[in-house]
Amino acid sequence: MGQRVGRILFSLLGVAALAAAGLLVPHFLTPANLLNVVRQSSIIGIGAVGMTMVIVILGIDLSIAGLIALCPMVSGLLMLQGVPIVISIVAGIIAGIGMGLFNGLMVAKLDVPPFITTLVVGQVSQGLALIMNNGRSIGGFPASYVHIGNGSFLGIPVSDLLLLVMMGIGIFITQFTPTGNRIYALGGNETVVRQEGINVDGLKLFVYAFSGFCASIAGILLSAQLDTVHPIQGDPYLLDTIAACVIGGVSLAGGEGRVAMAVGGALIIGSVRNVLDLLGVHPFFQNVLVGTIIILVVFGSGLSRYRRTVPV
Amino acid sequence: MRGIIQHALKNGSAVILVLLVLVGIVFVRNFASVDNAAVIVRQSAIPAIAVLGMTMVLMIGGIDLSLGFVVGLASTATGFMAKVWGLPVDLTVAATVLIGALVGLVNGAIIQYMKVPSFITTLGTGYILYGISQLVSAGNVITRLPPSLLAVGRTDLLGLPTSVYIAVGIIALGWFLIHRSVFGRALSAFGFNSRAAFLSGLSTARVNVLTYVLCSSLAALAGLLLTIRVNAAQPNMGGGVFTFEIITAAIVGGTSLFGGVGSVIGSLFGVLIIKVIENCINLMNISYHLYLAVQGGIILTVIVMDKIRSRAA
Amino acid sequence: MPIVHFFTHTFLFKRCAVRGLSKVPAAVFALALIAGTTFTGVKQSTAAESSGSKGTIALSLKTITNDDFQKALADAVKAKTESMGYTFLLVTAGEQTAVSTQVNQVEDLIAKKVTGIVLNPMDGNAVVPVLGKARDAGIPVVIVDSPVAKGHDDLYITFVGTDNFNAGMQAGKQMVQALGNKGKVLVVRGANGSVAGDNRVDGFKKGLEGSGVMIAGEQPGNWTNSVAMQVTENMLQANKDVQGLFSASDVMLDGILEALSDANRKGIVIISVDGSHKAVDLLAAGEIYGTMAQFPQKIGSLAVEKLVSVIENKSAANSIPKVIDSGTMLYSKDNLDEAKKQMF
Amino acid sequence: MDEPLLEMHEITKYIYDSSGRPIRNSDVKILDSVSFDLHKGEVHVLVGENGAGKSTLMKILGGIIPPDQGTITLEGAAVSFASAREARDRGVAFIHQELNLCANLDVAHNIFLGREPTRGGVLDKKKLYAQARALLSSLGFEIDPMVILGRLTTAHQQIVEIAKALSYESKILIMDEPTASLSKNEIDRLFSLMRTLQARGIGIVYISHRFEELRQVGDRISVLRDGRSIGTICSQGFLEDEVIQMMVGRSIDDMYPRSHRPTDDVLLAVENLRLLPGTPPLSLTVHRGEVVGISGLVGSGRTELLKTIFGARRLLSGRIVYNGSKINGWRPGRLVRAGMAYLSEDRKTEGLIIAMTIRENVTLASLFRLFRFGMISQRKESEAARKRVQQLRIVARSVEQTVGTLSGGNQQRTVFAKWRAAEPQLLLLDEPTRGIDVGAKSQIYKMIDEIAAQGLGVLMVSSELPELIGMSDRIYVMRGGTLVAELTEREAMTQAGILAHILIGARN
Repeated sequence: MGQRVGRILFSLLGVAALAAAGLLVPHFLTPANLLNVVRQSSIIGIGAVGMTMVIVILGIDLSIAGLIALCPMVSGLLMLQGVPIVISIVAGIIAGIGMGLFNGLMVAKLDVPPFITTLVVGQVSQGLALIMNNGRSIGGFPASYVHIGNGSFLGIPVSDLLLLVMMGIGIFITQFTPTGNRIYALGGNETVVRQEGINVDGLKLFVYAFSGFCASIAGILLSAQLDTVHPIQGDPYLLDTIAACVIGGVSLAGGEGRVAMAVGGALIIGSVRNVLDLLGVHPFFQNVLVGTIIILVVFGSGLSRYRRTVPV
Repeated sequence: MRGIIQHALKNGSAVILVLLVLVGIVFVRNFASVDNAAVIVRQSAIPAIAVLGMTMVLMIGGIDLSLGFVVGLASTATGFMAKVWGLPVDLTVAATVLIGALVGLVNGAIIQYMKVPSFITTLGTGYILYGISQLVSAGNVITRLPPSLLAVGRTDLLGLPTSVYIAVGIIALGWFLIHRSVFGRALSAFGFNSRAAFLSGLSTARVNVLTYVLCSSLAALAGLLLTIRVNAAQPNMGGGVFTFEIITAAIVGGTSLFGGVGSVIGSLFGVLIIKVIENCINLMNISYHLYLAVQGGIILTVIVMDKIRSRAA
Repeated sequence: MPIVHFFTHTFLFKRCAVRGLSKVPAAVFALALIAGTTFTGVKQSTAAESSGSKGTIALSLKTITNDDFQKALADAVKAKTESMGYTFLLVTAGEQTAVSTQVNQVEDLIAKKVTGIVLNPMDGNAVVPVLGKARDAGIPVVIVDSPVAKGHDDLYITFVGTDNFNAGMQAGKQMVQALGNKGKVLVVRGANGSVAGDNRVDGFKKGLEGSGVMIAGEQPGNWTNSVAMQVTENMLQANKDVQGLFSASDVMLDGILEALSDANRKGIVIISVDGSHKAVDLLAAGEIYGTMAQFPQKIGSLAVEKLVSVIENKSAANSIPKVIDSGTMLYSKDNLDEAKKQMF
Repeated sequence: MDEPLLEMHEITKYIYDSSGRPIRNSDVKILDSVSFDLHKGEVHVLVGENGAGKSTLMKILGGIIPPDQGTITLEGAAVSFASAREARDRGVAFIHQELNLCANLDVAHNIFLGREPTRGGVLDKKKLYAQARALLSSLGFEIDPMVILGRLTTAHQQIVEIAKALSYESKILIMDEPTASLSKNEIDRLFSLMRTLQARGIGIVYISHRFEELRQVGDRISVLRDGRSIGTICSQGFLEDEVIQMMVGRSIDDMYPRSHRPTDDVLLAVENLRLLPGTPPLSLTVHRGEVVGISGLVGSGRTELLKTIFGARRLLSGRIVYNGSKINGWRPGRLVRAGMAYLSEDRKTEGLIIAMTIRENVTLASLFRLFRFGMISQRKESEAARKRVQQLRIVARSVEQTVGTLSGGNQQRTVFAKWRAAEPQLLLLDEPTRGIDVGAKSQIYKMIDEIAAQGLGVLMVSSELPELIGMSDRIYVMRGGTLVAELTEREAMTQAGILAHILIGARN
């Protein structure tokens, strides 16, 4: 149960850090800004939900950069054709799930390493996003669509709610369903899972498809926030999403890590960048700092990983 | 030499490369010309140097996402030393490679002693290096580099620039290092089972750190030659795109992401495959928007083909 | 005890990784964050100390990396801002592609309650919502360099910049002239998805319309010399007989020229866009035929002028036209002295 | 006894050619019409050298591979299992030698992996943990079902695996060397558990190499050799030699050769070494030409002690003198060059690189000696490897065969070959004969004796008291992370005497 304690302390210290930042940085702890932070982190956060599961089964999904551009491009174009919003959104999501499934197939059936599969699939999706509108961005979507990104419900931005929902789904799947248990088992010891007669390929397909689903939601949300689909809007999100998972303690060695923590990681990255912007720190210097934090955080969590049953 | 040829034949990427070239010769106008061949070779030389380092890192079961940013840093550094400070050529070259070695030392040290997985370490140092080279250069591009420096990589021998010969030399050295040396054996030993290797008396620290030092040094050298090639030093040279291109090349060449297995010749073919694809796309003037999709599609088919082939075998 | 086992199992990360997470990361994060904020905080306080400042004017750009134009623009805005007694603040999204990063940064600027914003949108559509937020927050905005999507005039004071399409078209016309209305040309585009780049190339094509000059090859150079060089090399292989080449920006000229000299192609008519000192040097050296000039100094100072006038008197907005074209002109060997004066 | 629970009749398995087709005409068969039966509540022990066909027979029973000929009758009904899963559903559970659980999941989630109790698709955790706890306590173990498996001791992990198997209402339990990694008292608990299972009428097939166990558990012993059943005897008062006869077809008289004579000059001296901050310091010496044994329970710090000496584990306090020089803080790399060798108890993950060839493994620890200038000459390397392969009589197609494809005995021989090639002066052996057959064991005993006779020192950890007593000149007893006794006199070295120290920790 040391883990649970660890998690609580993690969150507490996270809060403490934010408080510290609040004291040091004017305008940081204003409600408006904090909502901003969450909204800006929501894309990374949603991506991290899916990414967590992928990393837990010892995979990685580099295709989300492409998907964050491709899926909303599909939805957006349909929407501008006058297709009903819901249908266009669904189409975008299907595109994401489809690409995810393809990743899964390559990994499960042809056992191509996820790293390379998803890298290339991402590149292809990126390319498709460019082709669809000749590399131009599209915008001027129906108000109700833009509302998803910028409107708020009961005073809480819709984006934040969406993030919560996706996080909820992720937590439910990983922690409250048999599938979740099997996902972690898969990350822990694949042979055992196979012996149990569990459909391993099915699991992998599901996980990658779900990651594609998350990417599509993230992309659509982003485009709703910007009232735009830019064909290369996904680029900045890939590394930040992985970093979010890592900062949230998702182990690249598989079988370890929680969705909620990964979302926490996303919020951390979001607030760091926000703080640095508020301080007017040069973006190049931001890179330096973010890089340092990533390494230090993992170093820190690594330290705690060497506990082991003591010889009697 | 016989060894090299055997390796080549064992390697699936050789087959694929030949197929691609045949396709090019048959279907792509202007592909089959000595000129164009020379162009492809020129374009492949520099990535070929970088992929050597990546191959070694992948062999010990690591990965180096900072490689492309080392290229950028090296480019900036070269420009500064050669143009702004006007250092002599030999000093510039030495210093640039040294900077690379330094970066590798940091990567290796963090991975070895702080136990941060290579993926994260190099992800982080990548961010950092990019930041640094931007700050140093203040985003400036340095062009019109001194001829004495340019001579290092561009002096023409039998129709090919010296950079190509440098690459060939380094590849040959690399081949012996990886396939015929104790160090190379240690690389795959650690890649397969680092504990057993360590308990057999191989020095984890030395191999680990040295590997990253070599990788970054080669990346720096690549950055130097790339700078010389375009005669412009700029921080955003290389970058993430370059990194992933190199990783793709290595994997297409049959190097395993799970460590232990690696082939210099294979990686070399990997680079050639990618460059041939890019070359064909340009020659056929495929719509610039299709570029990414087509390139990705072909690489995907290459990987699948290779998988199926190895399944059959 | 843990430390012992730290050493027991230093060999293999994997083996050790299958363990719970602890508070350490958050602690480290807290430290790093506080460290970061405190010592950058110093920077800030000093900025504020430049007393007598009437407020802060922020400039948001995509990047100043390898982009003399953006740098010149930034310098101009800075100079003008400070000369008018305001504090200057530069935020750059850093990456060529970080569309949303820029939007986030502008949001942060609003949260920070800056006095006014000069914005160079990376995407004409993407900035629309955030412009709305700025208006709601009562922060006046002037758009520079690349325009906002049509139909949102009410969101900003004015747009000051080069008409990229026009610049491209002029380039096209010049090309036709230079080639005597016949021949093949290559086009090295910007990065895929870059509005300004696309407009220039579209304009260039427009300029060629109805002439005997046709485009033989067209590939993206990603605003980077190394990429530009490679695509040029390859296109030259496919087209042995090109007489002209259009580059979407000066920033790719070095790579292009290297490719040409490697293929030892002489006498190819090269026209570019920007009018940077680099291009002018090349012009003087006779390496290129010409470049369509932009005037960042003019754009920068005009922008700040208009912005400040509105900051100090809201009603001024009405008297300002929605589009201020800073114009363009061809720098060629015929007007080198002119160019040397104007170039950035 | 009543009618048998299980009957395997005339089971035959052919050897297969490269293309996977069975070679029927060959007179060599993996299993040659072997019959085997098991009664309710019986423990039927299966012994035989590696490659005798034990595991193949059990794999067939466990549904992992199909037989080519023969029938399996379960409670009178003929059955044929398509998969391990089917076999288990029909009540045949296989407890493999290496653990088949997920170290990152907690106990309950491991036990019910694949058939987690749910309510409306949602994981019913209360039920999950309740069932797990009930199951474990029914076996007489109070293991917290919420604890992450990786944090349990090997023994407890094994219990969990048995519990998991039983949760399938198994009628038959196949145990492949379950005691390999267990310590004495853990073994006793396991045996008592087995008796409870017997009482429930569960039949157990028990594979083991340890004779002293066969008397405690086991009603009948069946011996396999070269794929044929040699015979079945009652385990009540069987004669070890008789069984060994049946297994190897020859009697191994003088299992433990003692040609070596200890000298007086000290090769290794450990002084006031602390393994953990809490534990009392320990001291020991090893002389040239001497075999020193270390006895103790798993987890008593035996392995940690060897690893500390070998520099693979940090030294808290104390000093280690080897060959006259202080070696505190030396890493394995340096020690190997100085002639120290460490043979790990865990050959698959620490001893060998199973993905590499015999050649590469054999030369791994001596590359620095073979190739002074860092360049490998393949000819020279192959020669060196072949020499050792012959010397240790490793059975393999060629030195280019991947180690992973070798039998356990040959893998262990390969590890020895690696260290022989390194020409060591001091060998640290951790469970040198774990999980290998009698033939291989006796050969390894000969080798250890030879090594000592050549004037090298050997420090040997073993859970098998007979071999420890048989081989050692002196025996240290370890308990709670320190040495609690040193036995120098042959007559003091009795199983009873040593056990007394291990369990009670009485000091001389």
